[in-house]
Amino acid sequence: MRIAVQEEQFDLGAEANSFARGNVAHGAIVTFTGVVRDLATGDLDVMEIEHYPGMTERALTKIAQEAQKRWSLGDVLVIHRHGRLEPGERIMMVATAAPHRKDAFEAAEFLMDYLKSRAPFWKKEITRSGAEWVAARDEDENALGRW
Amino acid sequence: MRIAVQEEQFDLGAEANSFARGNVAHGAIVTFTGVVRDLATGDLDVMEIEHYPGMTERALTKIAQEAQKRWSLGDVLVIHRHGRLEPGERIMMVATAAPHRKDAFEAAEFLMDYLKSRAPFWKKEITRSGAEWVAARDEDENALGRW
Amino acid sequence: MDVLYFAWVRERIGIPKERVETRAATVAELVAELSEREDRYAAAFADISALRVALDQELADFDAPLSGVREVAFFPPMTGG
Amino acid sequence: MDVLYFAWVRERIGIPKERVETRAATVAELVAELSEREDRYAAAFADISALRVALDQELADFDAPLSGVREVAFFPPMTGG
Repeated sequence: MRIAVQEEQFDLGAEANSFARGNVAHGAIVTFTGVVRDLATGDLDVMEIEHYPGMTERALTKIAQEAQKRWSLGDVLVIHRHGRLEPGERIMMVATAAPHRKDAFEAAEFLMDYLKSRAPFWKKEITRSGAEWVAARDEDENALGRW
Repeated sequence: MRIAVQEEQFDLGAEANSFARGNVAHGAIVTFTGVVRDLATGDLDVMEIEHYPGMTERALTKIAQEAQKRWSLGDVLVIHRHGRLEPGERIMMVATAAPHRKDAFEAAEFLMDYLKSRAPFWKKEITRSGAEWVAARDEDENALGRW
Repeated sequence: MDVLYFAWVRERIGIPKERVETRAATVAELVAELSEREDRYAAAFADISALRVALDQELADFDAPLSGVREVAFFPPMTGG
Repeated sequence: MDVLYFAWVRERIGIPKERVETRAATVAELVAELSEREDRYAAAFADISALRVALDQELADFDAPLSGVREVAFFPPMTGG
């Protein structure tokens, strides 16, 4: 299991390749990547991501361990950035490896659902018209009901 | 939409990066990669994948178009290899981009479920003790019931 | 019409493709006709519930009509992915 | 104990962290105590249904006891991912 909370950019391709190389005993690999949307309006200048150092790593580790308990998984990778991000930059990624695709998919969705609502990150969008904290969406909280 | 049926290896990382670069207007990117399992027994020497040239491309295109009809998607990528593959080699990948993670995940699972049971590929495992066609699994056929 | 065989169907029948002249009206009639030819066909088609058929590269049923069809393919359930 | 604030809670209160001496038995009592201090606290804690709290870096409820707790953090619902 690798949990990385970092300010620097990460290379999705390099991470996916390295994750896959470490999991050749598992037939199925799923990755999810979140990208700062380059909105059609072209309005977004910067996204700032604040987090709670210490708790963030604990929360992500706990979520990943829970995924490993619930599904038959090879490895789990979680990378999440903080700081200032520009449109088009990658915010975060998760990767799961499993003998069967259903496990790899479900575990990745579980990681995302919990990461969204239970890991201490907060997004702020800075646009021409000002700065605004992104509001939590009910559907993200409701997504936890599935598990 | 890109559909590739090929004998050559593909680079998961390069494909994932290139797919992500083409989809910066979409916040969520999901990839699924299938790997020839390097079984614990070390028994598998080679996997041969036969396909039905012509029908394969048609079937994959139809499945990808159906996914684009059902979900709000940016782009869809499907790569599937045929020929002789060694343990640890990547067999295939799909990638989906969408504004929301739920769409990206569901569309990727849909693509995989249909690809498994509706695209004309057949796997043969060649081991020390002989060669055997991989049997279709009931659960793969049943997975279609979800959609 | 062209008749194609894949995977173990191809191995049992011994060829990947052949040209067949037939008056069979449906896939099932074509299967019956081929099965009468030689044992290797009868062996390949012994249990059609274990087989799939495509007409002009689209999956079809065994009772589908053959009129106008140029390419018939028989194969086991797919195992890609 | 240390009290930490994140996101708009931090912005409203104006500091990311402070040391608080309190005899509050629960989170809710601590919130009431802080809210009485100054308007900026009252404004930040006006609607606790819009807030989350962590005790020693674990999510907790507002009626959770504070005994033995060294670090309390207040913040809005998370929006990572």
